[in-house]
Amino acid sequence: MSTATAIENKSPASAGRFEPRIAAFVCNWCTYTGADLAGTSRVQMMPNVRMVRLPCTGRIDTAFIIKAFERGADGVIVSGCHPGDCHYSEGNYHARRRFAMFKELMNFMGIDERRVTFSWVSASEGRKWGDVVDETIERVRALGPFDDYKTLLEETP
Amino acid sequence: MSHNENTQGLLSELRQQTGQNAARCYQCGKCSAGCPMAQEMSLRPHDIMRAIASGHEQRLFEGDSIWLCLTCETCTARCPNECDPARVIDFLREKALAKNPKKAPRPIRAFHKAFIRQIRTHGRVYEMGLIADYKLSGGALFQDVSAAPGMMARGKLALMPSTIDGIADVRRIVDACLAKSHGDHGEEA
Amino acid sequence: MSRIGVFVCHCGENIARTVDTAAVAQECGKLPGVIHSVDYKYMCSDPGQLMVKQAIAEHKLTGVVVAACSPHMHEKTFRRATAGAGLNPFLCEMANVREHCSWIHESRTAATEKAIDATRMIVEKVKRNAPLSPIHIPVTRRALVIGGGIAGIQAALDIADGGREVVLVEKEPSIGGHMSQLSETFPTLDCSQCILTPRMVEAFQHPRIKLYTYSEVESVDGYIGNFKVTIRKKARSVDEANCNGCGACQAVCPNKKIPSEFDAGLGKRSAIYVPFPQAVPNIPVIDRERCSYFRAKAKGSTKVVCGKCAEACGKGAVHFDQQDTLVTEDVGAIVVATGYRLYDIGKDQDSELLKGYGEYGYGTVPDVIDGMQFERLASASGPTAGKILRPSDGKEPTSVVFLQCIGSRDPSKGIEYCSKICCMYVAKHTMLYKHKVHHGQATVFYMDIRAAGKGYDEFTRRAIEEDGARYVRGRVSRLYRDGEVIKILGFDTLSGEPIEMDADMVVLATAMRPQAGMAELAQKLSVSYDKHGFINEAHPKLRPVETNTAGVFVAGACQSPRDIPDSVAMASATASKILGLLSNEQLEREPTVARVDESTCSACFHCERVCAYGAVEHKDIRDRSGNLVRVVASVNKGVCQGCGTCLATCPSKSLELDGFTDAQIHAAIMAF
Amino acid sequence: MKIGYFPGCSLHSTGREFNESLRLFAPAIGLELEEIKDWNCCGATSAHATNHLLSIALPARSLALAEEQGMSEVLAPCAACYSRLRTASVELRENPSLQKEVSEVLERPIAATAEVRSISEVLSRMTADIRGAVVQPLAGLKLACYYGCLLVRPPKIASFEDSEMPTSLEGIVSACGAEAVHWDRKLDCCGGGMSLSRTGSVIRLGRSIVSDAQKAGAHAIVVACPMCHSNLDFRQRAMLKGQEGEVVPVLYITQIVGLALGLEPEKLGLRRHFVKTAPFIQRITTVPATAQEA
Ligand SMILES: Cc1cc2nc3c(=O)[nH]c(=O)nc-3n(C[C@H](O)[C@H](O)[C@H](O)COP(=O)(O)OP(=O)(O)OC[C@H]3O[C@@H](n4cnc5c(N)ncnc54)[C@H](O)[C@@H]3O)c2cc1C
Ligand SMILES: Cc1cc2nc3c(=O)[nH]c(=O)nc-3n(C[C@H](O)[C@H](O)[C@H](O)COP(=O)(O)OP(=O)(O)OC[C@H]3O[C@@H](n4cnc5c(N)ncnc54)[C@H](O)[C@@H]3O)c2cc1C
Ligand code: SF4
Ligand code: SF4
Ligand code: SF4
Ligand code: SF4
Ligand code: SF4
Ligand code: SF4
Ligand code: SF4
Ligand code: SF4
Repeated sequence: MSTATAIENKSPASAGRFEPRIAAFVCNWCTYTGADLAGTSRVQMMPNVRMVRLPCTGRIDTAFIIKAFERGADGVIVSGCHPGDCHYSEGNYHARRRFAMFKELMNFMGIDERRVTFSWVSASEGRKWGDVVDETIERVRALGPFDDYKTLLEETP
Repeated sequence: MSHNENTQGLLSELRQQTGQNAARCYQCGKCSAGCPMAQEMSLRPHDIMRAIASGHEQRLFEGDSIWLCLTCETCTARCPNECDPARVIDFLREKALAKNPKKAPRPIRAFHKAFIRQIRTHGRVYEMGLIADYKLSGGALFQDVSAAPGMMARGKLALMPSTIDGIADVRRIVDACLAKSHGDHGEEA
Repeated sequence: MSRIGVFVCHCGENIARTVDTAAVAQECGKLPGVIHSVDYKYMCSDPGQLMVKQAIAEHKLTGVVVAACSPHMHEKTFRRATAGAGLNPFLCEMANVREHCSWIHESRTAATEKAIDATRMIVEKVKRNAPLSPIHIPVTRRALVIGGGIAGIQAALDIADGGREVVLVEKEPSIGGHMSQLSETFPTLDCSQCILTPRMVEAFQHPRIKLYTYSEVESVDGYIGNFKVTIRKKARSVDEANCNGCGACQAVCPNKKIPSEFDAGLGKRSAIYVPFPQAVPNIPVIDRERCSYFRAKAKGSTKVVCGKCAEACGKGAVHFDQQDTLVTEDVGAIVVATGYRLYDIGKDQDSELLKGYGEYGYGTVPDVIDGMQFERLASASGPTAGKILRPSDGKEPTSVVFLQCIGSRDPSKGIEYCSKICCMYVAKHTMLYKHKVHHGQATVFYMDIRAAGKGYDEFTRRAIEEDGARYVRGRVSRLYRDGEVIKILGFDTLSGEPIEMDADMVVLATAMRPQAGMAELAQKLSVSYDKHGFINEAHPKLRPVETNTAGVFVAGACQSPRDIPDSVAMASATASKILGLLSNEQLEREPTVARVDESTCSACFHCERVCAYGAVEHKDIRDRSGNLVRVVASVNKGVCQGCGTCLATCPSKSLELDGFTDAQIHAAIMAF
Repeated sequence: MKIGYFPGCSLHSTGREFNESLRLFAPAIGLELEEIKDWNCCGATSAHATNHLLSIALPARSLALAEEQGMSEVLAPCAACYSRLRTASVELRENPSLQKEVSEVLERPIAATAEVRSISEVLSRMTADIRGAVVQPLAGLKLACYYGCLLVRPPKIASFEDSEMPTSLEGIVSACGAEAVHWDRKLDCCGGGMSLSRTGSVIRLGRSIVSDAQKAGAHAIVVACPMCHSNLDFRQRAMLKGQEGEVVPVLYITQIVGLALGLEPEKLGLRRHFVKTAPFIQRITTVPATAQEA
């Protein structure tokens, strides 16, 4: 399956409103566990998110985010432990610095930085996870589909 | 006094204008312990910080406490918690003048007024003129009058005020600043 | 070619109610590489696990994906089942279709679609999983304790009593720490020496405790289970093996006017000295800075000056030419128990921020002393034999003023924290004073009385209610010497009255600060410390005695201000953690660790800088004849915690994290 | 050393001997004073007790002039002027939006580049020059150096020396050969700003200061502020009413230096004081010259 057809297939459901596809990169210890808690507490949220579990936000290479966009994501969530609470003591701190630089890169590439949500969700914040998910989806929905990559692919023979 | 007063009004106004956070004060009393005027004030520096933090705005402007501060900065220098009561009191005085100038103690108000009028007139202050002006508007007319001859005898009081070249400059500055704070200590008196 | 098995769970109704599990199994069955895909009511039940095992055997599976609950719930279960069927357990992973899907969505179509996506992503990842095996690290079953205060002594004794050897390193000539200086201790007023001395002796005599006094940790290499520690034994100038502690040397030493550290400067000692009579070991040391012999030598004199101690020593134990020696010890775990020092209001401070208190005379007024000096005055073994006498003229003070929170809770000095113990010891001091000087008046200037602990508040109340201590709520603005007395300018914020009073003596309850040199020690151990220099615990609630470096633990006041009961409790907790650790001959760890591709590593060492655990090492690459070709990064598997921060930082993509490789994650993203 | 000079209003009237004595000895120690042309009043307590913006804008005008006239340092001998000028300069540097606002009010640019210095700072930097120029060492004289408030407080503004244990005046005094006594009230406020409006308080505050100087055996109190001077000098009679002890003359630090440099008391303005200075002058001249050499 070529990338282009993949994008075609993943395009917004035709039924009415645009349903964005969101990739979430989360750390194992805080946000993933927080999302588990959302489940056990039956916190309802919109189903547009697909999750990738990583040991720590420190592991999140910005290439992952670009890859997700390339693969047809309309938005991305990156979430880990609160500052100072990192399971690995400093990983999220390095991650934060990296993402600050990444935002500049996004602006440079012309990707609207509102497509990426950086948040902190601890293992006890199930409710907050639901909010982050819903807010991101609504925001990205308002921004419309992300098709810069598609155009890019169409332009390059 | 009601304890339902909104504590945010004055507190946040103070913070905006001076960067001072009265809620930071932990009421240790070190400021009042060193304040040379504490024994004459009904609200000591730490009381003033407290009154702001708890929103007792009225109490602050009732007595003459804020007018008794000498701005000696002892409180500020020694506060363990990086508060600046001297600056807070300045802020309150400015606010009091803007709100209701009549509330300020007459002699003190008269003195400040006379002083600023001197600046506005000459660009500098001449004691003779200042004393005369102050005594005329302040009330305590005869107190200290005995000093003038002594001062003059020692050549300490210039009789003739001279005025600086840039007086127009200074007048404009004084007027502009007073207009910004709506104080009453300008021309009208 | 991969042969993946997919197992979709209903969880009774929990998943199946919202997710069409049959559809998930069917869709996933179509994925390339998936050769077996089924759904079942309870995957974690015995029959469920059996299904997995049988499928592995029957279909020769190379990977297992269980689409069920959270991996935090049952990953271990299914990995065990996988291993049971002879497949490497790390080739099994879970897709979370319960917590992250069926429980949080209502729409069946959307939930089913999401479950398929989630499973597909894990399938793609598992195709690229490699067999891994847990990491086993051998353990040296001994421990090092740094600091011989009450915390260090307690930890050492507990570990040694638990059957493991302990190396105890103390920088001073004797163990005992601050507790040995105290008179009586709150909240029970029992004699400090009486409870401490037996413990010191016990530590000294314990067959499994190896004591290095007058020694410091020079360097630390290695990692949990395998530390190699170099210890500098400073030259005592006295042969420990020969000396019998008779004290003859001290008696003849002509330099007897040296302020005694133990007596907080209030007593005197000689140049060759034992810090205090109950010292352990009872072996003197020569203070080379103060000894005439060494001073003459330092000045370049060739003449032998003094040497009286050596002459007096019947055992020939004084060795002027002794040198520092370095010894190494192998240990599996380390305890930091270096304790505290007190803030000193003197003008010389180690940071600009700490300067201040000119309003209290910077400690230039002789009758303004600190809490530790009061302890020495009140101590039966102290310079005044337990009489409260003021330093300037030896008179008994009839009015003593105590100032609390000096340096503490003082953000303008950069110390925001409360030192936690001073409220208690000030109350103790007022009692001791009252018990010794019946007609004396104790006055305490305080901001709050912090006395949380069993019997603590009762204790401070007793000082006020029974022993007549006058408590005034307010800080003092200024104090100065006025002839015979000290003038105090304070304010009673409760009555609203300014207070001007005279005192014969003033006691400052100064802040507890970490020991000097904590940053250097912490760096040697690669543990983190807060901005004040207190060692950081790994987690304030769940891992209070561990540090962020595996195998390094913390106890006592070096972690934050604490009193003796807390220090001892912490030390015992540390000891039990260490005994647990040392009960194994080997440690087993998840194999999620980083790995360097040496062929592409450009030796920039960005990875080293970001690694919070110091897991990245420099490795020399040599050719066949042993010449150094280049240096590359290398990850120590024993130390690496698998956070992956180094990977994301490596500019040449030379690092991989087992279990979360770039290839695995990219595959998951591409299946998105 | 050449330095910009802001004499301030008082130094032309009540504090004229402060100005005169400084100008008189300055050349002898190589201090060149360049007065800011057309400076204006700093606004003193009155401006800043009532209008913060005015309290910055008034000194800012003089500082802007100093900048225009190419001065990098400005000496403001009056402690009150020093405080106002330095506060303005610190606040303007720290707060760009204030700088903009003030610059608009002034209608001239202000960068606040000129460093404002106090007399104690400038002279204590020159103690070697003073010591070299002394011809009449003040041996045997005991002086109580009085700082009051604004020379050392608040620490953020008067950052030159320790606000609780300043030593600059003592250093200058001992360069002149005199002895600085140890006393307790050198940092207490004399009530300066309320001299006219609340005399009673000022007398109370001054009394404790003068009494403490008496108790310490000081032959004179040394000040560096015209407000402190007029309070402690002019009102001393009222302060000591019903008290025991001799009056204590109050001298400017510049007068002390002038005396040590052998200048005439008359020219240094010692006659202008309310508390008689004659007995004090007597002490200097009676110290035998040979004793001074030792
Ligand atoms: C005035 C005062 C009164 C007190 N009264 C009481 C009381 O009544 N009751 C009570 O419960 N608590 C009291 N305390 C608190 C008590 O002193 C501490 O809780 C206790 O001493 C902490 O023990 P520790 O072992 O953690 O630290 P410490 O006693 O400080 O011991 C640390 C040891 O480590 C050594 N060390 C430091 N750095 C190194 C290094 N780099 N290498 C090797 N060795 C090193 C030190 O030399 C010292 O021997 C009082 C404290 C003070 C200041
Ligand atoms: C309102 C409130 C807020 C708090 N907030 C914080 C906070 O923010 N941070 C913090 O650090 N601490 C907080 N605490 C304190 C915290 O709750 C306690 O420190 C902690 O729960 C103590 O744990 P425990 O295991 O000792 O006791 P408990 O939590 O009381 O557990 C004791 C257990 O033993 C069981 N049990 C009792 N008797 C028997 C018996 N005879 N046989 C068998 N089982 C028995 C009980 O059922 C219970 O499960 C708070 C406390 C309160 C009241
Ligand atoms: S000294 Fe500071 S903290 Fe203490 S009462 Fe005064 S303003 Fe508040
Ligand atoms: S500045 Fe005012 S409030 Fe502060 S100590 Fe001085 S007189 Fe008191
Ligand atoms: S494996 Fe998980 S989802 Fe399946 S039955 Fe067990 S608990 Fe439920
Ligand atoms: S005299 Fe010798 S044996 Fe006795 S204490 Fe001194 S060194 Fe030890
Ligand atoms: S050599 Fe002399 S001074 Fe030195 S320790 Fe021995 S006796 Fe004391
Ligand atoms: S324990 Fe008491 S005296 Fe010590 S810092 Fe805390 S509040 Fe202050
Ligand atoms: S960051 Fe990468 S290239 Fe640099 S030293 Fe580490 S492994 Fe090698
Ligand atoms: S994965 Fe984390 S702990 Fe391991 S070497 Fe890399 S940065 Fe250090």
